[in-house]
Amino acid sequence: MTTISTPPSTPKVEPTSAQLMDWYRQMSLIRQFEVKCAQSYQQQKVGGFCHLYVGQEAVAVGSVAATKPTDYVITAYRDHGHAIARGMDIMPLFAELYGKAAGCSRGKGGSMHFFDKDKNFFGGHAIVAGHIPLAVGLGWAAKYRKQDRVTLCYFGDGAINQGSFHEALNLAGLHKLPCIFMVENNGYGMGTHVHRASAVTDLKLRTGDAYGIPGKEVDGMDCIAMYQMMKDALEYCRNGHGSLFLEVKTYRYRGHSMSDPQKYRTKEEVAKYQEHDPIGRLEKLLKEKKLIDDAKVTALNEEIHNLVEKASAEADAAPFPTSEDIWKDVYAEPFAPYLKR
Amino acid sequence: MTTISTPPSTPKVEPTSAQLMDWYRQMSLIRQFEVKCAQSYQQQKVGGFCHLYVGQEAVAVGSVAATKPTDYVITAYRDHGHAIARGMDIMPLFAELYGKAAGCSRGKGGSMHFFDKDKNFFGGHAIVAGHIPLAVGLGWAAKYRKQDRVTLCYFGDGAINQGSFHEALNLAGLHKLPCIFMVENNGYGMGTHVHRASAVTDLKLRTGDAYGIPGKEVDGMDCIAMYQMMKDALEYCRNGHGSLFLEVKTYRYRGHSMSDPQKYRTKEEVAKYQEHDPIGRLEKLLKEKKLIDDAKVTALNEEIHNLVEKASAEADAAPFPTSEDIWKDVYAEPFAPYLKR
Amino acid sequence: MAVLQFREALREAMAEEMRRDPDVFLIGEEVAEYNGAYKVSEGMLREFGPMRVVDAPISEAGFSGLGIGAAMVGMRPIVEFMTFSFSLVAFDQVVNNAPKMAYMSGGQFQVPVVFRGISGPGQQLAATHSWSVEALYTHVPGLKVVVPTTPAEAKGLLKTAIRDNDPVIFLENESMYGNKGEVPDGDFLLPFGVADVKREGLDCTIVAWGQGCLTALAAAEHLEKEHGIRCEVIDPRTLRPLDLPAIVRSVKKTGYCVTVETGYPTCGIGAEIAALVHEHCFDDLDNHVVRVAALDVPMPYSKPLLQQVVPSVQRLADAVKKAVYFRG
Amino acid sequence: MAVLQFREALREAMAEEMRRDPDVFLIGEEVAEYNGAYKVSEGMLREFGPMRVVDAPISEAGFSGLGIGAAMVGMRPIVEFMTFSFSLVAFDQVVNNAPKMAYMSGGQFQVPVVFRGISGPGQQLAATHSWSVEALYTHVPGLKVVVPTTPAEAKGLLKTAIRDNDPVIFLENESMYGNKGEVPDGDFLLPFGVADVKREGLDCTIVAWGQGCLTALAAAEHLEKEHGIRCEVIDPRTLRPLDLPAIVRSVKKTGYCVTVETGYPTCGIGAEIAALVHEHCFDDLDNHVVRVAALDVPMPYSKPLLQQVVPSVQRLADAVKKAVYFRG
Ligand SMILES: Cc1ncc(C[n+]2csc(CCOP(=O)(O)OP(=O)(O)O)c2C)c(N)n1
Ligand SMILES: Cc1ncc(C[n+]2csc(CCOP(=O)(O)OP(=O)(O)O)c2C)c(N)n1
Ligand SMILES: [Mg+2]
Ligand SMILES: [Mg+2]
Repeated sequence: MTTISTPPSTPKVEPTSAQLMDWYRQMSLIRQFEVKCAQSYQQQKVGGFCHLYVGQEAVAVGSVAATKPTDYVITAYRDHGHAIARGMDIMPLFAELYGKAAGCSRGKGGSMHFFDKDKNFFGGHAIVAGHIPLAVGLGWAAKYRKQDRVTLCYFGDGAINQGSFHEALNLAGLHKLPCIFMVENNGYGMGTHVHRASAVTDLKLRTGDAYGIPGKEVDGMDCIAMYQMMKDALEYCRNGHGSLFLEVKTYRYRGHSMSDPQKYRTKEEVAKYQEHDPIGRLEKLLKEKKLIDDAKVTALNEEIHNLVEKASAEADAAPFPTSEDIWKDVYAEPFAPYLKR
Repeated sequence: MTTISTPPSTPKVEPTSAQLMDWYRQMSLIRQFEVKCAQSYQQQKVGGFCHLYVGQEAVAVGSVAATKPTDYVITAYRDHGHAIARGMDIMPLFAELYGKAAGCSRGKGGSMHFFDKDKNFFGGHAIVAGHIPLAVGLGWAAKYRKQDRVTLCYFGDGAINQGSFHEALNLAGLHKLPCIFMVENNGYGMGTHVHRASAVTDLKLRTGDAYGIPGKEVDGMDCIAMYQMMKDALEYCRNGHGSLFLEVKTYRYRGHSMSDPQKYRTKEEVAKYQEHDPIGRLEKLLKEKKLIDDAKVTALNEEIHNLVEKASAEADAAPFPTSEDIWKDVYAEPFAPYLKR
Repeated sequence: MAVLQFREALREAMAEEMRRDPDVFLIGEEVAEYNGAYKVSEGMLREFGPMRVVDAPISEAGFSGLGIGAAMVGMRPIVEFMTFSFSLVAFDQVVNNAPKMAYMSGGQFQVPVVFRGISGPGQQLAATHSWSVEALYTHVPGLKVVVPTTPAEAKGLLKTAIRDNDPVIFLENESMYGNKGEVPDGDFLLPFGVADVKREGLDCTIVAWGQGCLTALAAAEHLEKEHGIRCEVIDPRTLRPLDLPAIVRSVKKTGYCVTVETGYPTCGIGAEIAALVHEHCFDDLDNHVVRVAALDVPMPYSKPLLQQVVPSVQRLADAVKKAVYFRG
Repeated sequence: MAVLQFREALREAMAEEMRRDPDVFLIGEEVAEYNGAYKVSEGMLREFGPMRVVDAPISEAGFSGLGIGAAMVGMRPIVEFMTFSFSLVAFDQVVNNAPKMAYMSGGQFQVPVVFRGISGPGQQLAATHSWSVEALYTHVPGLKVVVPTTPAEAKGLLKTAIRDNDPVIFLENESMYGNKGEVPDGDFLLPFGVADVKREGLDCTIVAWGQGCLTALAAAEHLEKEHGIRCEVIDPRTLRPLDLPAIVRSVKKTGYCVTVETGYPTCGIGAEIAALVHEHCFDDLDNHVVRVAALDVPMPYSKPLLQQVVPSVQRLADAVKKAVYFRG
């Protein structure tokens, strides 16, 4: 079989204090963004399905931190955290959630469809695993054009059982494309535990013998571990070794979406994971390193709180798209004359 | 991960002389059937796509020989060999190829869609890998009804890269269904060698870590090896251990279909495999065992030749379906009154 | 006669059939332990156990095929799509293996499977999650397509679907799951291919089903009150087979016909009905058939946009007025 | 002007565009080393190499998605389906990811991909391999659907499709690959949304495209010779966008309209055109629009049955006669 050369175990890069502070800030921002999002959903300012990232912040923050702006990032519908980690402003995100013209997708996509071309953020996709073949296309384009770009594709543990995952990974393995496939294994696909959906629950094993794509496991509640693993992974891909599969062990604190009674798990289970809260863990480290103290934490959260409130208010006040916008962007010609009107 | 208990390596069952003679006869019948089929195709008595089984006879004969009549068998479009091995009369097969009402599918299916409910032969399916989920359904039904039935599902090496293969095997692994998934690895999917289609070419490895379904390899040019492997495999499934994946190394002598210039391989390559011809090998053994001699071989082939010619002629003389038959069996009510006519 | 929610009527139909016939089982995402994404199958796992109420991985092609295969040996699977938007990843199974097996096998293998779930735009789910799949599936010979409008129809038509020997596409609607109505107890079955006159009228025929039928009834009410236009609302209930005679009878009476659907306008059900009505009522029509459908765009997320894209009572009422007043 | 086979015209279009634009590449099953299952891409691997003429595994959803993803960053992939019957296992990619990306991203990401290959019943390929997919894809806003009839159109429309910034469904027909015709050299492009009057006539309009258009031309010939009925054959060439004005112009002239298609009759292109023509020519029509399509059954294998299921010159001619003579 195709022998698998795993990433070189180079001595781990140690993040700087500035990086750690930045990550702490980003994770806090994501969490507060999501809390506000939940509130706005209750107030029915947000429609459709809304999937929160609370608990998984370290995954997006730690992994995106290792990427270059020129790398490609694509994800599923639980996309708020990735968008923020990728550096998207939060006002357009709130505006999108509120269905406003100022939204990052002009109000056409909603929570599950955040896009930002300038940030090389390719969405936000709602059909489970349907975006994984797109990631292969992004990787293909980079290889074809001989560009130094790696494609980072996020999806959930439930997506692994879709046919498109299989076809995509075989293609990536066959052409040794510069793609990192990252499964955010938060234990559940909606209410179904991995054990009840996947014949093999040690997910990192599912791609090696099947596609010649090495699988690695990493602690998704630790943004430093995420960052270091990604550094190695990106190195591996940039050096033309092909694709990698990263199984990230993480957990979502909230329901699958806003409308989830969560009968499938106990409060105790949730509490157990919260003990390893990614923000709390980093906060502890930063305090040990004397980079922050309680006062600073309070101040920072205060500052973020204000940012979030301000952005949300701005978005709330922004105008909805007009009736004309209904007909816009169906085709490349902004207003296709031949649409049935 | 789910630990994989592989089939017990019980001492191999030795086939009786009667069995060996029977298999030799079956393989010869399949080959002559296919040769006649090719001839009729040239005479344009056969339409559509026509995929011959020449060279792979030992796979169907050896494997089906180990099954019970109550077991379920389902395959892809290269289905002539499996149908004959399953005991279907050849007249209705020729009739099907010629589009006659007496065909095993009443002339509605053609070469790629042989069916025989009484023989528990579930087709004959033309969409690559599209029938593999059906096999899971057959296995599900057997388990649900607590029946002692194993489902045997054949497909080609090219089918492995379809999403439905992946979804089906995960389901079978998850529910430990009594299914044997047999890939007839004849080296090519149409003109594409396995190396150019599959990221991992040692196919038997593709289901263990991925689906918890053990993979085994077997020589498909040796009907005895096929029979013995299947005996073990069926035992394994009947004992409720779940599904198995068998990679059968085989080779097709003819083109992919009747319209294949075969530029993708050399005459030498074909010749190399023909040295291990499954019929020739068994013939040699039978001669060593003094069960046959040249005279008997000639007589047997003569007899089969007459059978084939007679069946083909009968089918050729049989009537086509009538215009009314066009409207039959679209729905369960033989002639649905509400069809647009 | 009990008053039940639409979802309860569906559950009652499934439960009754499962008690009757051990070959009936339900499979789909979150149908068992989660009690159904929309609580349609609530409590069924408790009664029938995990072999008969089965949680599936997110593998629509896989478990649709599982249902079809099981149906080939006489089981009667009910395959739930969380929404029919997700049936599109299983499209080949639904439009090839299910409807063509009987034909391709010369009648040897029937496929008595029911595919059921939500169809139609929900609450701002955006473009990929808002499919109305009627047209896609009604296009295909070998399939039957059913769209209940009332809780009673939900029960009566689903029981018929489960006992039917052909593959049935059974379309429900999220916004209607909570609707209440009287539902006959016990063995209540409604035949396929028989339309229901949901409202009688002499001035204009409106052909509508499911969600669109509720819009039609509201519009008819408004039109009669405000404009004295008496609409006859015909609900085909099954789009394949289609009760064309009932539609033709009505149009011959009213001389006008308007169709309404939540799906895309091009090659939709409205197009088919319009073509048929013109074929059968050419000399009876005082105006061409008017089609009302979703606007010809992907479903937008933004609420004010979505509300304009999906046919509203107002838009339908205006269309009817335009249809009947067009001469002057 | 060279005389080329249909398949050669397609090849010329692809090769010219690939020479022009390095972002264009071809991917599909057997397109490279095998030179194409139907020899459309013969010799292209030699000229352009394995990165630009790419053999794909049997993973339609995978390589369709690959094409869409590559198109999101400005590449112009040509994705070949060996036949569009196999696009049904990639249906979600083709009807969701390709046509809705621009809309869902608020116009940030266009998807300039071309999906091309055979559509329509072949030589006795039976039910699953004989799809005419026009209706399925024309139904979906965001897609463009193109069906060339002549070798010149094959080249001119394919070049336009490759340069178009939207996803294009480009439908070819196996039985037409060998057809010969004059094809302009070099940069010859045909616009979308412009119908071609393939034959002029005063008595009856026939709307037909691709394989059906050849049937229509033969029927028109026969009808004029044998019955003096002068048919006008309108070939839309693109079904989305549709040149409705051209069709309306013709029907206003002839007063009669017949459509012909190889696909299923229910919710087909004929239904859409019939509905539109009635909407726009209600007072001009002397009879309802008549639809000719495949019979409402899965495609049978048996030749004599297949020949009756697919619209023949005779069946079309009879339909036209019935249409124009129906008053007496
Ligand atoms: C093809 C398809 N089937 C079903 C769904 C409905 N659905 C949305 S999210 C989800 C669970 C996915 O779980 P996972 O992949 O683990 O991601 P997570 O929600 O845990 O982030 C399901 C079943 C869908 N969107 N697409
Ligand atoms: C979904 C789908 N894609 C493509 C095809 C066309 N096709 C028919 S057979 C074949 C090759 C299959 O090869 P393999 O699975 O190895 O089986 P073999 O022909 O070698 O027996 C292809 C590409 C098809 N029938 N279905
Ligand atoms: Mg999950
Ligand atoms: Mg093969």
